[in-house]
Amino acid sequence: MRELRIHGRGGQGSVTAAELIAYAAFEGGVFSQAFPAFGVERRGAPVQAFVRFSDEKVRLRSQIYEPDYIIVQDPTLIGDVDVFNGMKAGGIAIVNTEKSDFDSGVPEGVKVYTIDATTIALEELGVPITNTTLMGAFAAATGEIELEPLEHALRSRFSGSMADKNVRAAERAYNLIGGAA
Amino acid sequence: MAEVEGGCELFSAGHRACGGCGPALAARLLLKATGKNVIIAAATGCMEVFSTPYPETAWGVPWIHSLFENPAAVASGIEASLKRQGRTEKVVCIGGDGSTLDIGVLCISGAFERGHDITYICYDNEAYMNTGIQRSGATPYGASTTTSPAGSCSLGNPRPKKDMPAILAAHGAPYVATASIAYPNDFVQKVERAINTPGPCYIQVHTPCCTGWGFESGETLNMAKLAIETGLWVNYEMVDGRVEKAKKVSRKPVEEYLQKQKRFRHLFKPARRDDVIAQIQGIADANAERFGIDIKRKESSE
Amino acid sequence: MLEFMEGSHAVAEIVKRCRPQVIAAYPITPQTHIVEDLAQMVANCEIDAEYITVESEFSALSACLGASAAGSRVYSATTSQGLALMFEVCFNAAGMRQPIVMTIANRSLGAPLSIWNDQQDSISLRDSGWLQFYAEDNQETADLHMIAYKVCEDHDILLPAFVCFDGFILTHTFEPVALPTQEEVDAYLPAFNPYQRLDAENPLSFGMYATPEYYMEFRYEVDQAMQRAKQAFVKAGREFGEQFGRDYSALVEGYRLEDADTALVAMGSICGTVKDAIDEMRENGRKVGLLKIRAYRPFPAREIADALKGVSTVAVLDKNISLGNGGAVGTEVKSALYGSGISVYDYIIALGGRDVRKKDIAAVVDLAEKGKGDMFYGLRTEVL
Amino acid sequence: MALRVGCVAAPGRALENKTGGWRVFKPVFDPENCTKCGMCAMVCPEGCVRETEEGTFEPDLDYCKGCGICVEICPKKGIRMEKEEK
Repeated sequence: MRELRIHGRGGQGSVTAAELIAYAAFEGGVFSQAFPAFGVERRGAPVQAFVRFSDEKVRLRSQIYEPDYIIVQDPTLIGDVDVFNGMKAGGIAIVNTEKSDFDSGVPEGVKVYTIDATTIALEELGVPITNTTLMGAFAAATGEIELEPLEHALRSRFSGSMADKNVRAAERAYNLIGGAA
Repeated sequence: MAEVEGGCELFSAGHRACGGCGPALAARLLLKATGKNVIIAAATGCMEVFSTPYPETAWGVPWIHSLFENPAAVASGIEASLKRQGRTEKVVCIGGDGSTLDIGVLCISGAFERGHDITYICYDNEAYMNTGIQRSGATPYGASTTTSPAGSCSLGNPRPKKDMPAILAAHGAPYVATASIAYPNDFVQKVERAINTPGPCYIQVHTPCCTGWGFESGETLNMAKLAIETGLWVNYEMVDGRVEKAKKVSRKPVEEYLQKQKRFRHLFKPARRDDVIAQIQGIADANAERFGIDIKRKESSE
Repeated sequence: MLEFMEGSHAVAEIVKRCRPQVIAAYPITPQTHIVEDLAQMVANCEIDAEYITVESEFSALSACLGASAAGSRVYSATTSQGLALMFEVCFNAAGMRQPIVMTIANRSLGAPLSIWNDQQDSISLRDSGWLQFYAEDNQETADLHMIAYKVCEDHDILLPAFVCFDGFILTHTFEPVALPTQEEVDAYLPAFNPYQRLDAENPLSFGMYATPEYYMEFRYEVDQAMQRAKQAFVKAGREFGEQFGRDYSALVEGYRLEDADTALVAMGSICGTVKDAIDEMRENGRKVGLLKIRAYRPFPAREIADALKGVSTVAVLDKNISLGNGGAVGTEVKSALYGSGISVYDYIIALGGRDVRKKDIAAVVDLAEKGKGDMFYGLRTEVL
Repeated sequence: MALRVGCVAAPGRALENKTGGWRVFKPVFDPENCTKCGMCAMVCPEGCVRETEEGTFEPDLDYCKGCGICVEICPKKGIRMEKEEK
């Protein structure tokens, strides 16, 4: 079983990211499970959301303490929250930041992918909502989900031009990170 | 008169109400107005207790009692169910003043705000009688009850009656009325109007209680009449929140009404409490003013 | 066919297919997605139902009582403080033998106020006469709703039921669920056929009061119906298995219990974490098993005793506390095992949303095997 | 008689509870003095004032509690209360 922990702030769509990543994984033939860190997601407050991927039915109900992957949606979180807590060697971190040489606090043996998802989101969606962009980055960086089921998941939540924009943002991130993977 | 086969009424004899019970008469009159095609949702209270000791129910129509507070919520469910089944029974709640004005307000307000097609009948005997005459929100100013007793430093109930008809009219109820068992046909007609008016309707019927108020059992209807003739009870109808057809009277002083009831005896013995009697007269005068019930001397002499 | 959805949505979908005629809903975290989904279904004419937006939980269940007595299948959902507000109506509905099915999105009871999960709310109503079923995951939650309606509406039973699933941990978790189609649900759960109803053509008085001459007999009748519900559940659970391939013909369910020395006993979603922990412990040679209680009322005492025969130590995980007397389930399991010689220990765990990890389960097993129990597990002593 | 499920009962058995024994005074109706207005029957809380063949009215003494409401309502004062010999 592999585990993803998403770090964001209330209102940034971290919970939706978890749901759609898990849905894409399910569409790709994997048993998956997504749940928020239950509590009061107030706008701006640090929140977490979790995804599990497994080849058999996921039974475990606890939160995620030793993630294989993390997504950090908001670089300002790094100061407040120990986003890398519990990560092991071989883990993959996707961090939304313009600083390509980002390395502060990264544990030994964890591979970091940085992406300026905020800029991509502004260009594609017109709003700095980075969750769908980072999904594309996650797909390319980890291979847990493919682009086609990700698109299917996005179209299950958004429709019309909104869907097209989000799919484009995810694809841009996928290709950007794919190049580096 | 809707009669059930075998001559027994829809509200049958053999119930356990005290002799001369106002609410028992209200129950009989209610079913005369509704006939058989009705479902009654009742609150805990005197009427429920004196009419349904298992297995001897006095109700000849479908009747359900759940709790003290929830007839209006139960009725909401019944109305929704009947609508879904395409059935035509009228849904009528019945509760005493304690259930209606105090503990059941939450459920009634919800049901009225949601606009269910139900009629709520409150039999107002002005205190919690089943439990032994404790004060309710409908107990009149100055009346002595076991929880608002007169005493050396108490004039009895320190608060005036809560104006429930106005509260429910403010919910947008299409038809709200007050009635009295002193005018049985008027009460029956108002019930007929209410059950045939779509939406939530409310009737508060004055049902004096000989045991609780302290008067002779035969005087129940006289007492109800006197309440109206003194202006302490006004019979009126409110259609879409506006008062119509308030019953006009040539008013008598409240003292005629008060002195006949033990619950007001402390206003006369050991010493007269003219100050409190005046306050009660003031309440009657305010009612008369608000509802315009006074027949002008000249008018009444023609 | 597996679909991927949130637990609350799975409940709304299965409730829709159970064809309730009247739904009374009052919102309370973490149940809200259920009643919101149902409202949308009603608004899109996906369900032929009246949706009453009551002003309180007290009225939610009162409205269900009225609609059920008038002859409709009904539904509501609540939790925690809302269920507490329904306390009086719960006892009333069971005594009046109304087959109401209500989802409980389990959540702790204040004070202190907590929106997070434990099972204090439904367990605190164990004396009310409501059947109580607890689901381990969202699949079982959905399935138990169909089974609950079938058992409740059985004319030999005629009792209301809670279908309990853990607030947030299941209500807000997305995972694969297989939902029967409308035709399949209709085949399993026929249209509502009330035993008796409010009807002008056949007037009856419901909810009369009982003098001392009758009261005890009525309570005995409710208890007899509760006892009969054990077999009714097993039968309905077997029929469900035959039609859908997921068997529920047991009030309790063992996991790797056959050769276990130590057994954990638990209800609800914690069982998933316990199973993973057991697999790890088994890999380290420790013979540990789990007995999951699916039906908490009627309490399956005999079934528990039979299932735990070969075990020497039992650790009961109680996500509740009967203040002044330890965990409710622990107390009842001890009474079920009275005279068996088995050492039974009770652990108050995961109250108010505190997370439970596999290592916590292993730690409880260690404690039990050392004879240390009847305690709170995982207290943050630094805050005491 | 087996209990009905859920404390439910069909109507009719209230009549088994004859409340006539409650009264101290009983009403005596004077048919000569009756205008057949029926008010006594209308306002009797027990609903036990019945119409006779002649169209006048009389109380069903199995149920009459002797409250006296009919006495007060009768427009012709055609009803009087009489001590009940027990």
